[in-house]
Amino acid sequence: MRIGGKKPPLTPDPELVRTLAALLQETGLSEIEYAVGDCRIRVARNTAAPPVSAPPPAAETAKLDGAARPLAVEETPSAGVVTAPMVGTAYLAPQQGAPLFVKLGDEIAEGQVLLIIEAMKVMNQIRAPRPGHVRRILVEDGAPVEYGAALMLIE
Amino acid sequence: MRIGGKKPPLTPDPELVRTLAALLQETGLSEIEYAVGDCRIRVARNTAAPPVSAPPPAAETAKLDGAARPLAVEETPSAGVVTAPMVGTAYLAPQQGAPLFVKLGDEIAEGQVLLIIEAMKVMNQIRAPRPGHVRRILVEDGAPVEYGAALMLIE
Amino acid sequence: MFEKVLIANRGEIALRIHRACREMGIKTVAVHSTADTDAMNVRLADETVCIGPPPARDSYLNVAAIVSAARITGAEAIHPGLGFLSENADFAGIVEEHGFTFIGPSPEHIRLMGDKLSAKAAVSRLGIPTVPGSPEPVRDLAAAAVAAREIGYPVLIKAAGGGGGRGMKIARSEEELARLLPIAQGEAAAFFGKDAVYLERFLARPRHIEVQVLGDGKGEVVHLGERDCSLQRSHQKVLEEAPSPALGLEERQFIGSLAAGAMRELGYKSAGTLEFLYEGGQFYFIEMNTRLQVEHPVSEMISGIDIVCEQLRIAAGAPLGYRQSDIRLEGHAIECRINAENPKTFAPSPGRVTDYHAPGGLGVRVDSALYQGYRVPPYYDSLISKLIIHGKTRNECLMRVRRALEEYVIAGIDTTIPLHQRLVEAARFIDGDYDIGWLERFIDRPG
Amino acid sequence: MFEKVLIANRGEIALRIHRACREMGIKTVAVHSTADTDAMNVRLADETVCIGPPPARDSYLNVAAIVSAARITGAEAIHPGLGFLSENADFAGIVEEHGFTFIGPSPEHIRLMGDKLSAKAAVSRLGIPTVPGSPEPVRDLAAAAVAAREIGYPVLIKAAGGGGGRGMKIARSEEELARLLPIAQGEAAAFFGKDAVYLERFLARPRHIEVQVLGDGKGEVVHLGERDCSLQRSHQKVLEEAPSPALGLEERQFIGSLAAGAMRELGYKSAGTLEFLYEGGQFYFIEMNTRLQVEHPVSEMISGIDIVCEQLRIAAGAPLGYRQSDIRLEGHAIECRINAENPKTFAPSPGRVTDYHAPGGLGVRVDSALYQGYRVPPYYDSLISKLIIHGKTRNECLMRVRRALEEYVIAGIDTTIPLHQRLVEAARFIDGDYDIGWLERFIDRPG
Repeated sequence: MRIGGKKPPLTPDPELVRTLAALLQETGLSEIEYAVGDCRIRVARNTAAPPVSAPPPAAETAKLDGAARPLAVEETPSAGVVTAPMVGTAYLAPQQGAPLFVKLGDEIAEGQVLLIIEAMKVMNQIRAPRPGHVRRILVEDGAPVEYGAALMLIE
Repeated sequence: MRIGGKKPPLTPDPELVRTLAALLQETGLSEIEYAVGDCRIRVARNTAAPPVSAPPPAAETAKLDGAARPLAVEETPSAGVVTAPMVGTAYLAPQQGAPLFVKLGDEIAEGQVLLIIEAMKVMNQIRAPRPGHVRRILVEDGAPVEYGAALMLIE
Repeated sequence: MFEKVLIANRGEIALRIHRACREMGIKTVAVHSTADTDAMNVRLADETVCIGPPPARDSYLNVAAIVSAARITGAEAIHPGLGFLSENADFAGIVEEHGFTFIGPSPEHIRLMGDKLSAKAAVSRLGIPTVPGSPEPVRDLAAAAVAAREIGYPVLIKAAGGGGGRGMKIARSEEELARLLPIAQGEAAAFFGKDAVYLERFLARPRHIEVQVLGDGKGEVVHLGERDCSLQRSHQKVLEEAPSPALGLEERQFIGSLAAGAMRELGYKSAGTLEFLYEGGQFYFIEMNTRLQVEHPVSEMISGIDIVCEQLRIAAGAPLGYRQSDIRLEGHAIECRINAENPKTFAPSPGRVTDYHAPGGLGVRVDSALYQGYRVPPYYDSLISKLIIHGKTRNECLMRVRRALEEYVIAGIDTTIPLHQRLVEAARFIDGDYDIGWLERFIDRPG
Repeated sequence: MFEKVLIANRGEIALRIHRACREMGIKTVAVHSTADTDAMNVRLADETVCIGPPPARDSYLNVAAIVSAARITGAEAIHPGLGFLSENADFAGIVEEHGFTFIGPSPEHIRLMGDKLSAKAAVSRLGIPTVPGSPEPVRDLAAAAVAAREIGYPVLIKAAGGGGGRGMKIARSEEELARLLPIAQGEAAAFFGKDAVYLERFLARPRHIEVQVLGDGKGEVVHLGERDCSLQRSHQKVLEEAPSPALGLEERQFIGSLAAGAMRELGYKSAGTLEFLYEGGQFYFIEMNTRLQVEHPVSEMISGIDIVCEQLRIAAGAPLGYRQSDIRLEGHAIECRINAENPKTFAPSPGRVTDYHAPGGLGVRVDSALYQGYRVPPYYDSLISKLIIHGKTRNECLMRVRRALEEYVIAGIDTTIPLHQRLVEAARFIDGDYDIGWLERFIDRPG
């Protein structure tokens, strides 16, 4: 692994640009900005450019397999995204074979248990911060999660 | 003393710019911004100028006292500037107390001796590359000069 | 040997441990707070786990998160580094209870040395001198005089209630003692409600000298000589050197074997440091650090022994494999601690490193997690680099320190490099003639 | 000692010399071409003089410019570094004629060793073995057989006209000699017009082993052991190590004292290197370099002696001040030469270094003039960095080389770092089982 060792070239994939341009069209948005690690792309139509802070040199680090990545320190979890408040193993059901706490599309009440994160043999119940519907489940049953990992999307 | 101060010139790869410009055209976007590590490029049409990264700290090196600096490798001596073809000591007169070879304002002929540079006990006559007037004398009598040092301005 | 080790720390020391693991073919797991996602040790690690938000109590001091991270990554051992949980006996115990190896001493030894009083008692039992003092309060002059004679003048009269130098008096003779005792007792009563006072040997201008030991927990213990850490500012070490310019060969061997002998008796495991005050040819134990220390590299440079590698070997159950007689200390080493601080006001200076270039060449070692473009986060301590120089002689070492400081480029933030440049030009430092109070007096001087 | 030294070179070796001067309190003058105005050694020097345009013949080989630069800056001595004018006896002479000290051997010794034939003759007189061969052409089989018996089989039959391996034959016995001699003579006649052939001892798979010597010109000469430089590509050294994995203590002492003894007899001054081919337990002198060498750091790492500092001391007239018995070689050192070249095609890759981060930590030395934002000029050789690693054992050293290569970041240009990473994983290299032909065979293998 290298700091700044293996960078992608400073040329965005034209296909990516076309796709994003199409998305702008389709969604009627004026701007799309997208960043993965320290690679960032932003496309806009008829707008001015907000200043973008230069990210640090790239580096590729073998990440914990299967673990969702945490949100960067500055970012605020986008409304509705439930993130892991601790490191551990996520379970979507009370036990093996039992029905899941929640399924995609379920209407759920505030405080309802969404999943469990096991840390040091303690089962921590992760509850819904607000009522809504389960729009996405971002973690697999039994997968390790780190602090800040996105778990579910509730809208 | 600091090194590493000199940053690259802010001229991106022209090919890259052309590619992105073409993509703007093709996709009808007003702007594409792309960053990898701390390299960033942004192209736009009918929008504000892109942000510019801060200028680098200058490298400070104790230079040879009194010696005129050479022209950087890329620079071409501006027309009329006579530069030193060798390292040595410059003399503006044939010997101590004798009248100077040339004075400020003198009209001179091509090939006329302007000064002498002594290198390894050899007196090298520096001659006018062209006729004209002595507009500036950029070196003092007895001063050390390095290769490429500006000596006189002839116009 | 371990397959995979979790490094429960951050910054240059996490990188130091990562390097030792790499050189032993051990995979590394970096745990980090959300503020350290871009840290070099995180970038270089085989696996990484974010364990919490920036505040240390929620991340680097978060026992549950660290143990869970070890679990989900399948690490076999945890290296605590220094600071944070490194001297937390409970943490060491929990780590072992959960079936991981704690890379350090036994929880018992951490606990024993963690409390200053029990530590002092323990080492005196092992024959190590401590600052002499009256066991219980001295009620009257008669008792005080007896105690003082035993302790030896000058003596410090301290209020039992203690604190802030209040009620403290220095008596250089029995006459002074007779005059000052009642005054001290009076002040003690006034400030702390009870007039009980102790006597203790007064040390005017001691040096801070510490001995590095390595034990395998199987009865073998060696020392790697001493480090002189007398150059301090508000109790923070600024520059360390080994050997100490104040010690001769005999004193070195004396204190070294004394420390190693005591640790052998204790059956001490892993790396540890016994700290002493040194004045008038006498050593006085003050405390023991049962962990790796920031300044460990200077001992590595003169002994040729990789202390972190030894910690890993010992934790894996290997015997030391060498004796004191196998250890040869050669040349001289100096460590400059470079902090992200204003060199005059010492105000912290976090932020983005806009230019970075480390010095190189013969005898120059840099332990730092900085890189160009890195952002020094504001949440943690300000040590950003350790410049470690080795030379055949102290003078060669000093010349090399100057040369390396001159080459070192860290732009965009304030650093203490200018302080070190001033320091290496100071006559008293060049002469090796300094005590634990000298640096602060030097800094306050205009210059 | 000198007040001010002019460094008549560029790149990492100019920086290396600058560092040694700095550590001895000597002011430095950097001379440079217009292509090197931003070079690190130029930036760090006390004074700089531009001596000409990029082509070396007009700048770094420009004797008048360099001597004049010394004059106008008031330098007392000139260090030629390596390459360029470092082995030019006339330059050394001119420098001395103009009243400056040449930091190197006497012009006579440079001249003597500068010509391969006179060098071979000189060292054989001093008792150093060279590749045995027939003094004059062998006319017939009788003469050939006598010569061959003297030389020892296998023998190489070479056309006197020589060149390109044409007419070369290897005879492993007298029978083969009888069969091949006429053929070789025939080919010689055909290719070179005359059938005269020589015989020479044939070396199939020799190693390149060289001995570093230091002499004070006052009769004292020591050696710093050998370096194994067998890993070469088109006669360029790629990676060097010391000690050689092929030599035992006895062979080391044998060749070391042989070399040092010969140089003592010669009254040799400054640093020098005797290069040998080594096969079947025998050493055969090939040439001597009367200058500092690129790979000198590996000898510094195991001996603890700063070779450039010694060159400066000796040039200033100081005696060596130590004996062979004072020199202890410890541990193992490896130097990876990192070139600005494509690691597969070896096409030069000059240009801007967009990211630079050198490895640090214990046992890691980097000699490089690179920095982030530096432009590697296209005019000079492609060596941009030397990664020098020291370890207690060869294995520790290898593990550390791997670790350091993994940390090294040089972006924006191609470098040979990937080649070194491949090399340190190769079983034959790990076993130390290689000859001067091995690396090229290894590189050509797909992988």
